[in-house]
Amino acid sequence: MDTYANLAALVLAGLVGLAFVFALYGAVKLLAPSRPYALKNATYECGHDPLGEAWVPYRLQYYAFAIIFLIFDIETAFFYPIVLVWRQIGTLALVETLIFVAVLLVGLLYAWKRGVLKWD
Amino acid sequence: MNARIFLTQLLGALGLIVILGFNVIIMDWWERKLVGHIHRRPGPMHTGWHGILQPFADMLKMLSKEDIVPDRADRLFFWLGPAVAVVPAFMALAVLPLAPGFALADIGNGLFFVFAMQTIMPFGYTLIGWSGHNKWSLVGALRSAAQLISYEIPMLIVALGILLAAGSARLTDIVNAQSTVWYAVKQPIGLLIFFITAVAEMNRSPFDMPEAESELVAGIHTEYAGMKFGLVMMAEYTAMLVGSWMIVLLFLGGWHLWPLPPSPVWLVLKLYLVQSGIIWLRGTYLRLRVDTMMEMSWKYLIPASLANLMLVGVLATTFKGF
Amino acid sequence: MTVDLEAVAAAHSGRVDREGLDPAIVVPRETWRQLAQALSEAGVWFSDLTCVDRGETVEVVAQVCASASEQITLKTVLPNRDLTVDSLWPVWPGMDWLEREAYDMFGVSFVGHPDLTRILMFDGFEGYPLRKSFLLETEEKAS
Amino acid sequence: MIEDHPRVGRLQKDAVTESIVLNMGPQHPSMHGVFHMQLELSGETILAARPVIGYLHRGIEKLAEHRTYAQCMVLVDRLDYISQYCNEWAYCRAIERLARIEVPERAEWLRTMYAELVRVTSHLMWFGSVGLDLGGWTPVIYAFIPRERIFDFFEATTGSRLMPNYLRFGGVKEDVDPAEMEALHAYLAKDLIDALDEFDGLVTGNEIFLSRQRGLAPMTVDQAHAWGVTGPMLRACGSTRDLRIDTPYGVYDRLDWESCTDTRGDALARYSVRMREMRESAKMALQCIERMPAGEVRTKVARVLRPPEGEVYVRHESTRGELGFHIVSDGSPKPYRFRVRSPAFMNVSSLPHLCAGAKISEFFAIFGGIDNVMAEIDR
Amino acid sequence: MGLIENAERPNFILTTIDTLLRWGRSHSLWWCNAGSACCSLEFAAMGGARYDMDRIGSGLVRASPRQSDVLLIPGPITKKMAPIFVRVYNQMPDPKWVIAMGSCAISGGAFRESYSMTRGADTVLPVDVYVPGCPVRPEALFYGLLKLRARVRGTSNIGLAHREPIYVPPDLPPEWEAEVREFLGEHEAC
Repeated sequence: MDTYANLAALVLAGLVGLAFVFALYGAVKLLAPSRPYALKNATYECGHDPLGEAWVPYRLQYYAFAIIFLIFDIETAFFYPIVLVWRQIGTLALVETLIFVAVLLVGLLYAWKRGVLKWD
Repeated sequence: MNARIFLTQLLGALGLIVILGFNVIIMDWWERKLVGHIHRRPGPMHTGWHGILQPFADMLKMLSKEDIVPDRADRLFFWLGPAVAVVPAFMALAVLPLAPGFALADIGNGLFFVFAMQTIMPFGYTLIGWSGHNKWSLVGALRSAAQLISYEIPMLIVALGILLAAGSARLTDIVNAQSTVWYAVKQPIGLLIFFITAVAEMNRSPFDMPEAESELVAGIHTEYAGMKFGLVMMAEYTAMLVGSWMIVLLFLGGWHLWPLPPSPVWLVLKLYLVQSGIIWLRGTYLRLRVDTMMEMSWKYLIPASLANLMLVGVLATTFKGF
Repeated sequence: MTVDLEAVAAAHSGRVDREGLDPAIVVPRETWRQLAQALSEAGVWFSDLTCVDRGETVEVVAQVCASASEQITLKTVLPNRDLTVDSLWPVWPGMDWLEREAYDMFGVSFVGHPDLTRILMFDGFEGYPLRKSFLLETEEKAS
Repeated sequence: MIEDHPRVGRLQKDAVTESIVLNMGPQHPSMHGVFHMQLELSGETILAARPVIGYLHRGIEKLAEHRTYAQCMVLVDRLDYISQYCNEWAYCRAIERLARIEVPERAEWLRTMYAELVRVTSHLMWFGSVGLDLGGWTPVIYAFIPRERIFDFFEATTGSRLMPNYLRFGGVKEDVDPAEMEALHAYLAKDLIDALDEFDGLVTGNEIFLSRQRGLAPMTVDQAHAWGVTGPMLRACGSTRDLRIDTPYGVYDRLDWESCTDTRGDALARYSVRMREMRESAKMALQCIERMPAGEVRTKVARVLRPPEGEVYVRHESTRGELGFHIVSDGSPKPYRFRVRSPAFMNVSSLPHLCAGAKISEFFAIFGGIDNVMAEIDR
Repeated sequence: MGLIENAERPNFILTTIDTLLRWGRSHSLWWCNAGSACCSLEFAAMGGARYDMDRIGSGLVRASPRQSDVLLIPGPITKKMAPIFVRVYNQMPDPKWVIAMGSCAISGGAFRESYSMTRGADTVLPVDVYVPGCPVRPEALFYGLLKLRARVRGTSNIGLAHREPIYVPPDLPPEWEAEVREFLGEHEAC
């Protein structure tokens, strides 16, 4: 139902955006002075030598957040069909979504009780 | 025939860049003036009439600033980071209509395309924060990733409520469905949740965790100098434009102002009213603590948005007007 | 809750020095921590600790408060060649930074202190600035 | 936590997540001055904290031994550069007690008034930095408006906004111009109270602020005594120690005011104690202006003061706590030993205990509550 | 490398671009605040409602040196703080300036003969504007900023790379010579 021209326009917008960004980089290459030396390129740590590495396996617990996000993102994906035909089905749609949401809220409550949702 | 379509679309895309640049310039000036007046001080006054040329001065300075790439940084992602933050926000602009049907690509499910682009932005912010090999920006990157993904879900669920009421995901249909009564009137809870999550998606004031000046020095872009920092600011202003444009389209009835004839002027007016409100938030509120911010989304906003969806469903089936 | 100075001083083989503006208990170096321990059990809390360089001896002076209004000074005299004294950190944890500053400025080393390092000067600095023997640049040029 | 789940727990033990050591160094937006803190973080929780000070150590105590007593007044101003009149007054009291100098009645009233006015400006500066630490840009700018007005009064009467050098042994430099006093009286009575109410509305009533401050880093009275903490932080834990009441000096016993205390001992208590103290100090300054007797403001003192040989330790209630001057004199016009007991030095030494286990954003709420001045800590 | 800095002879296009860039730079000088002592209060007062440095476009105090143009030294530089100032100055991107604020930063001020003080900021960093005063009044700092703006706008950058004077501090204190020497070392080649 959407002509390919419309979809192609999106890709074109992306490419134009990327071109705009790299055009800016080129302008900076032309206009800005550049005099790199070791002390200038050192990582900034409030005026000190950085202690240790920054890319360490930082906090495993944040990985749990990503998983829960995936679950709920896919949940919203499943809502699309119900929402479109909600008016025709009427109260049956409400019962279905209530069951669907109840199952998912159990998952959320479980995560809440296990303390996964605490960001520390 | 394809060549002509291609040329018109190319022109449209360049027009989008003009819109983006125009918005960055207006917002950069307007934010410093409005926050200044909130602080009872005049704000930029001496660069052009009332500081109107201030954004150009900032842009020129950033263009002519040296571009530092730290030696321990990951060079590819260091260059790519700002691009991955700006381009999705810019592509989302392609779908947003200024007038009925007047958008670069008014596709069937415009609503979901905007949210798809909003899901890519956490990549951009995380790349920016992670690639600089700086402990401050690493903490900022993880915070921004967590914040953006957690506030994505309530936003989607509330948008489903609009989809349910309007019946189609094409943005022009959604706006035409609000020709007389806006959805802000029909779904006030939805508007409240959508506004909170939109402010969180833009990393604006009460939720500006990633760029928490007072805590993480300069947050995710601690290592970014000159134009790359300018690009991150541009990404922030574009995200703000997309966020407030969505609020206006979904809830405030786009170009409709009921007794008066519909015209894009109302849309732009509402757009800059919403953006001024967001700047006003920056003048008054302090920053949320990170864990209360995360809890707010998972424990309060998601259940509330699900309840809002149910409510809209029930109202849509019982009353005809909804 | 006034502290009977004479009794406390006598208990720790010290004496009460009254001719100054405020009464001061002067004890030998050995009973310095016991004196502080006794006063701390009597509910006295500390206010300050510092040193005064008297040429060949260094006085360690501690100001403590018996009550909100009553102020007592505790003193002990250390010979110049051997500046060590028991640390009061076990009695009052707040003494930690005060003793580090006394070490940094005077070179008095406190036995039993958890982390006796320089607190004010940078690490590569030699000498103890507040000693009378430490001359400023202007004095070195003059003398 | 998820770690102790049987299946996931095993995964957690194999994949060791390291903590990172972070330099919250001297050049940092919300380190008041040059304070350096080394934090060990796991996630955003602080496992261990080690403060490093000394970046502003100018050796004031050594320089004071090479200056006459009157010249030391310049150094005393630069100790705690936010509440200058408190430093000057404490130093004058120490020398006056050592050299047994009488202070006329009007000078005592003037000194009390200036000390309370500078307490208001110091707490305003603290209120601004609390807002800045918690992410709000507006409290700083709003707090500077009444502060500038009070600085105008300081400049008109004593000559300089920040470093007045106004007190002398035996009184003050010169009398105050009555017109300025009337203008300040009008300002303190109405506009300052409106400004303080506006700040309450902006920050104290702000739900985000309350959720960040409530129950943060609690401290009990005997912990405070063990760490040597004094001043508003100590009074926030429930103690009633206030040197203006315990060892009355100036005219504090003749003014009707009450010392502000709180019992919770957490960051919110420290905040509310200081906010109330601002109102009390404004009230006291008003009474001083109204009831100040006439009379000369300075007694005759020798140009080069030679106090008798001896030692004195004077305790003074400065804005941050108990400011002590321990001066040893050997009869010469220069002090033999010039020791300053800095309240902020002891308050900051309690920081590692308070912020262990807190998060990064909580650390700044705690650090804002300690209200330290690096110049006084490092001397 | 910058088109302008490396040009041998100025021609019409370069001078117009250079003037435009200098106008932009002079109108948006962002601060990097190493906030040390009494003068930092007067700098904060200058950002407040009465003096408001934002009216000339330099209201943003960027915490990270990467995004700032002007390094403000509002107080004494002690020997413990000197290497940190050197490192922060070096980590700033290139068109950068330094304002030494207050007599402590200019010459050591009231604490000149102290054992832990350097005799002013120019023993450590190349200083562009000296603002005398103890403490410096906000108006004086504002005047210093205007002077810096005039200089930024006035000096032409064409061919700057060939003739930028290599800055050597007069008496290099021994403690952190390696760091400062490293800063100077790379410059010799350019």
